[in-house]
Amino acid sequence: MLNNFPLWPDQASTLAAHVDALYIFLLIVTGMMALLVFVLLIFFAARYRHRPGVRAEQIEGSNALEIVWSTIPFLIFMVIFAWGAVVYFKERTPPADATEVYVVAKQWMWKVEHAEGQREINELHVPVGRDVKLIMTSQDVIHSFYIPAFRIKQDVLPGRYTVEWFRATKPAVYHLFCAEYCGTQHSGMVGSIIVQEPAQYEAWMDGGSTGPLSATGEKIFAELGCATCHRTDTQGRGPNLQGVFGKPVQLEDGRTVTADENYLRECILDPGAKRVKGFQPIMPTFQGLVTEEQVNALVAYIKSISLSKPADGARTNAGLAAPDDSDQIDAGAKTQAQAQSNSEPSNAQPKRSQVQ
Amino acid sequence: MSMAPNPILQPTIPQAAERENYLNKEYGAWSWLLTTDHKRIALLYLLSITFFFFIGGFFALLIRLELLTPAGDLVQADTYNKLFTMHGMVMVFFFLIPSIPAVLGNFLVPLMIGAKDLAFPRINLISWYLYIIGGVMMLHCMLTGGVDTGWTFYAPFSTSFTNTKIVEAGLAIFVAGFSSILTGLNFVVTIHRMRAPGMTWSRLPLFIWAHYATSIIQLLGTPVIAVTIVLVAAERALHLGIFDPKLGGDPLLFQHLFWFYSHPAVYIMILPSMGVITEIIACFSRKRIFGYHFVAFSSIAIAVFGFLVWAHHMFVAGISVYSALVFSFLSYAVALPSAIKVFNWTATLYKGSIHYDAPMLYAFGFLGLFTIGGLTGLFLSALGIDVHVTDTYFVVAHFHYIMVGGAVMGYLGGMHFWWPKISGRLYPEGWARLAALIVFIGFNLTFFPQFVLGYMGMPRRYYDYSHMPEFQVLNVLSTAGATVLGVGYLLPMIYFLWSMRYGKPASDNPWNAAGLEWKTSSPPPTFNFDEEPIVTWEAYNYDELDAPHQEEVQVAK
Amino acid sequence: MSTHSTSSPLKMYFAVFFALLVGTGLTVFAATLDLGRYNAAVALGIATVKATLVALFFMHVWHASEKLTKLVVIAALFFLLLLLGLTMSDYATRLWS
Amino acid sequence: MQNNANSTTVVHDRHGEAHAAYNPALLHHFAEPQQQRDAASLGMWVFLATEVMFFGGLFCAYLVYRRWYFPDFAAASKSINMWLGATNTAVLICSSLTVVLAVWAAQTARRTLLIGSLALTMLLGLVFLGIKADEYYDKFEEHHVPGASFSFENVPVPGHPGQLANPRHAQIFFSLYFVMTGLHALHMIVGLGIFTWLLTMAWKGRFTPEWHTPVEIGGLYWHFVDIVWIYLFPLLYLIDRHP
Ligand code: HEA
Ligand code: HEA
Ligand code: HEC
Ligand code: CUA
Ligand SMILES: [Cu+2]
Repeated sequence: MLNNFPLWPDQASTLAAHVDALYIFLLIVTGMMALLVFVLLIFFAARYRHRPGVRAEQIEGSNALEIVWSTIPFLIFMVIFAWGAVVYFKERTPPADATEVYVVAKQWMWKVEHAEGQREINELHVPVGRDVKLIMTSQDVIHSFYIPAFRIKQDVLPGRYTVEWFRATKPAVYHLFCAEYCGTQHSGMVGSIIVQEPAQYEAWMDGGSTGPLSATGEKIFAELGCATCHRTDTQGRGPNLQGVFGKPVQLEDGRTVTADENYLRECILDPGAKRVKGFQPIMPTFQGLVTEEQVNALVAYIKSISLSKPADGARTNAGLAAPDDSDQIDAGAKTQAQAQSNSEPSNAQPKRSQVQ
Repeated sequence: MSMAPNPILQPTIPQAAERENYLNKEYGAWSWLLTTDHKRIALLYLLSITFFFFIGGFFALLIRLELLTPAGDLVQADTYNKLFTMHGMVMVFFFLIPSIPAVLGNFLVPLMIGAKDLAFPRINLISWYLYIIGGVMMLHCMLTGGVDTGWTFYAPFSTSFTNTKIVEAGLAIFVAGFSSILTGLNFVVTIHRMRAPGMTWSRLPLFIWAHYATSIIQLLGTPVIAVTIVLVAAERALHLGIFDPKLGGDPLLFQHLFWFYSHPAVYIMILPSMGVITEIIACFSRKRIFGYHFVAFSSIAIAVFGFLVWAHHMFVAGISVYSALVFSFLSYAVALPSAIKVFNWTATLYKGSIHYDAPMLYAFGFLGLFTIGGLTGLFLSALGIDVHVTDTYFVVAHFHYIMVGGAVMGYLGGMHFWWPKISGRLYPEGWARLAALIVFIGFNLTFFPQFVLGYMGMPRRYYDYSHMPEFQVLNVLSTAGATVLGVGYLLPMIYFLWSMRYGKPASDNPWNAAGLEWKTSSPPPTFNFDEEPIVTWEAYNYDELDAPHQEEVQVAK
Repeated sequence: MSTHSTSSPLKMYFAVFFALLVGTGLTVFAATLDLGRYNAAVALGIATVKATLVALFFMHVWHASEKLTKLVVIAALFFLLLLLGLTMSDYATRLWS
Repeated sequence: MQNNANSTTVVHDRHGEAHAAYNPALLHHFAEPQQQRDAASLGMWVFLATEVMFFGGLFCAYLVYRRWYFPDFAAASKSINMWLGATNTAVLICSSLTVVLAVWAAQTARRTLLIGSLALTMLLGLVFLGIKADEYYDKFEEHHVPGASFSFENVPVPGHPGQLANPRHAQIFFSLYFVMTGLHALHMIVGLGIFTWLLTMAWKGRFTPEWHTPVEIGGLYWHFVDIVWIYLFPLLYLIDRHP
């Protein structure tokens, strides 16, 4: 409804409507408060302007008034806070079955890699009506992946993954900005989000792929000799990686962590930081030996062999959007639960014999 | 350099017949450069911060000119990046943080509490020198290339990537930071130890309460940024890896440490201004301030709660969802005392006898613009909205509304209010009202469009928006406004200078205002009062002042 | 300040001095024991006792003539804990670590 | 909030006799000596509060990385000489004792004791710095100084025989070690400067039971630096020492 209003940004994702609703609420509430203050100011200023012979009437103050004008704003604040938090949870909770796209930021460009293997630079093609989850990292400094029309933004950090998600609602081309200052060409680090109808999108998908990302990962896995230790039986010197992803892993120091993308990444780049219980610390670090893209491919591969249909896992994932739609995630509690389980594929088979 | 004080001030010194005061007691450059008189040090600060304000403003004008057209045509990308960085650093660390405390605070704190000077006059002078050393380093840094990181100098860009003068700028801020710490220390000790007999805590002007709260922040926040700068410098020099993920560090730790100082620092900038506004509103509505104790304690509350909310600058930076919740919640806690202040100021006008002199016009400006700025702060601390508007012009508009519309307005209001006391001359009232109006209009024209730009998605720190020409109209408005604003700021400078020679001599209490500072001569003598004042009345006793028999109330003249 | 304490506090000074030395020995000793995760707690606990002794008796906070000194000390510690606590609240709750 | 607004009068009641003593150092803007003393002491306390926050930033960084890289921190910590640290702790504690003795001597007009304690304090301070310098030298020899020549290869993690510490993380430990102990040492050096001045003043017999504020606030500073070390010692030297 707001799209024809010239001073309003496009509203092109499921989240945008939620953000706009809160924004309008805030405009109204703060507008009314501001109006109240301004009207009183102007009224008093006019009504009690200095007149010769009329003296000001001294008033000490009023505890009752103080209580009123602290409590009422406080209550309003709490409404704003709670609403803001609910919207934030939506923004921060990617649906479990979202299509995954890997993003690598570097000064000053965006490198995008789809699970199916398509690569793009400063562009991102997505189908309308499907949940898309971006798994992002940076090669150098902090950047921020910002799509105003979707009302989403997330800083992209070197050394770890951050995640954001959206579901586009309208086919069109939208702005992509880098929103965190990152050096000389910060303002040139812009691009386009191309939202297409599913059919068009599939057509685009079919061209120019180098094979699924996980397949690339598999190749790298073999080339770097990971497979010498990580075998698909229990004979390897390292843990069997099948079914690792999304499962709790017991560490040498007694902690248990969930194997999410950041964990896999850390295992590859800094195997010393979290040691799997029951294994010798022999895994060499691959820091400096692999590029960010290769890490992404490896992660995608390890994830793919953790899903029930390993061969074509990525494809399956990228299938048509699941019927249960994200709009239903509403209550904070439910969203939290979702947050914990989001990285757990619903149909993975827990088959890890090594974890004692 | 333009900050050599003497030549400019000499014109104010009237004929030999006039009473001895702090301005005409001694002449010569050394009597200024080695002075320990808090009033003279305040003037040294006045000249130096004005100098930096115009430097910062000059950068702002260049920024606005570049943004007039979508293409990056006026300056190079690197130059633009340096412009907004130096603009931010100069305005924050060399203008706004020292502005009211080091000028008006320095001048007025001892006067208002009935002391002869600050507790540590020599430390006061040292802090001016530290400021100058920091300022000279900053200037040197600017002239030899500048810094291009943004005033927030986020790691790892600042520590491992840029080749600009981070260490030098950092040291400049480090040194200026110690100046700020020492000023705060002086105020706290002075307010505790040097009050005149009878000047109880609940008789203190609210200006003093505001400065006390400000000092707390200066004392407890500034050291953290100092040590952060040390770490950044060390990391740059030795490649330590404390903030660089390539070496195992965490860039978010930098942000935590930076904002632990820099959020409270925004209250260093606004609290003194609130103090000024309180005095002005009381005087020009001829009333005791409504809810004195609430206004006083809300200053302290802002200072304390201000330390609890820093990570609201990091909602999309990668902090945990749970701590984002906590910090969002706490941000609303710190907004509450500001709300209390706004309501109490408004209520003070009720049944007042309101005068529209220039200081009051600035106070009205402050009220309106601070309220808008503060209310948009509520947007930013709402998690769901911040994700969209963070790092856009919405934020730029928010903080200019508070810092320029609020803090600078308050500072100008205060300068007008106390100018007769400081200089012994009256400024031209008509011009002053005109300037206030121009500033107000220019300001809104500059920054209101930026809210809209921000919500439409224009990111900040962009020098080239040729990919999104739809943003141009609003940018043109903003640039036009900045020009008007610049004129508005030049005017007071001109007529203040003019008034030093040609202004009408001021009486001791031209506004018939309450407060000890008005009970000594204008300008005050070196030790402030001819005899130690003994306070027997409450603050803001306008009732007695306006009573027909007001001579009896005047003491210690 | 201390001008008004007339009786010799020397005994107290030496007692605190020995307590501090003993504390140092104790920390070193405790470090050689395997207390698991409690090693850090014990070390910090002893350090805090030592620091408190120094502040209370050597720096005369205990006998300070005014509450103000105590207020300053408490305020400093409070804000230090804020810095550490709120920062750690982020690190401790990041899902990925 | 405490109400000592009328500090002058309050002070008169409490210390009426203070007026009697002639005080060469009373500055013009104070009403009388007690006010000046109280101002100086409050000033020092407030300054120490800022120092707490100054070191606080470092402790914060330390805490974060110790949690993340505990094994590496433990290994790195084990590589520094615990006994030098322990000795230095004892040295500082002794110097704290000499400082309180100095203050007491000033209060009770014992000039020789005052001079002796001040000198001893400085001596202990120098011993501390000497040991520190020796430690730094060792680190330099072992290539444990962060930077280009840093090396921490093949150092096992305590308690986990097969596991080697990650040099990058150990380097963070050493960075913090050097920054924290370095800033601490800098404070010691400033302290020595202050004490040199106190010593000359004491030598000239300037301190009296009525006026010895510099000794008191100099002492406060010294004790504070001591307290910082009391924390640095276990945090840096004793992370995981058990066999
Ligand atoms: C003087 C400076 C100053 C002041 C006082 C404030 C005050 C506030 N600020 Fe602002 N802020 C800045 C300067 C300041 N800020 C700067 C410089 C930045 C950007 C830094 C950078 O990134 O470069 C920033 C950024 C900033 C952000 C981060 C934005 C981002 O980058 O994503 C946030 C988020 O929460 C925020 C919030 C607030 C809040 C809640 C207040 C509150 O204190 C405001 C309280 C006041 C009111 C609320 C108004 C009066 C109240 C009423 C009239 C009551 C009635 C209202 C109702 C009942 C609704 N500010
Ligand atoms: C106290 C703080 C303060 C003040 C007073 C101002 C004042 C102004 N600021 Fe600034 N601003 C900041 C603090 C401040 N700013 C900060 C912290 C940032 C963030 C930086 C960053 O991102 O790192 C920022 C960023 C910032 C930007 C965003 C840049 C970007 O993100 O790309 C813009 C853009 O419009 C801007 C504009 C202005 C304008 C028009 C003024 C006007 O109010 C200025 C008016 C003054 C004048 C116009 C001076 C008048 C003088 C003359 C006319 C004479 C000049 C000539 C000679 C030198 C001879 N500021
Ligand atoms: C020399 C043997 C060796 C090689 C080569 C090796 N690893 Fe490992 N890896 C291990 C061992 C042993 C562990 C378990 C102990 C640990 O966590 O360090 C492990 C753990 C892991 C884990 C965590 C598994 C879990 O169960 O949580 C991942 C993921 C992993 N490796 C990925 C890789 C990848 C990808 C490569 C190749 C780029 C690789 N490894 C190469 C030995 C090896
Ligand atoms: Cu990348 Cu800004
Ligand atoms: Cu803030």
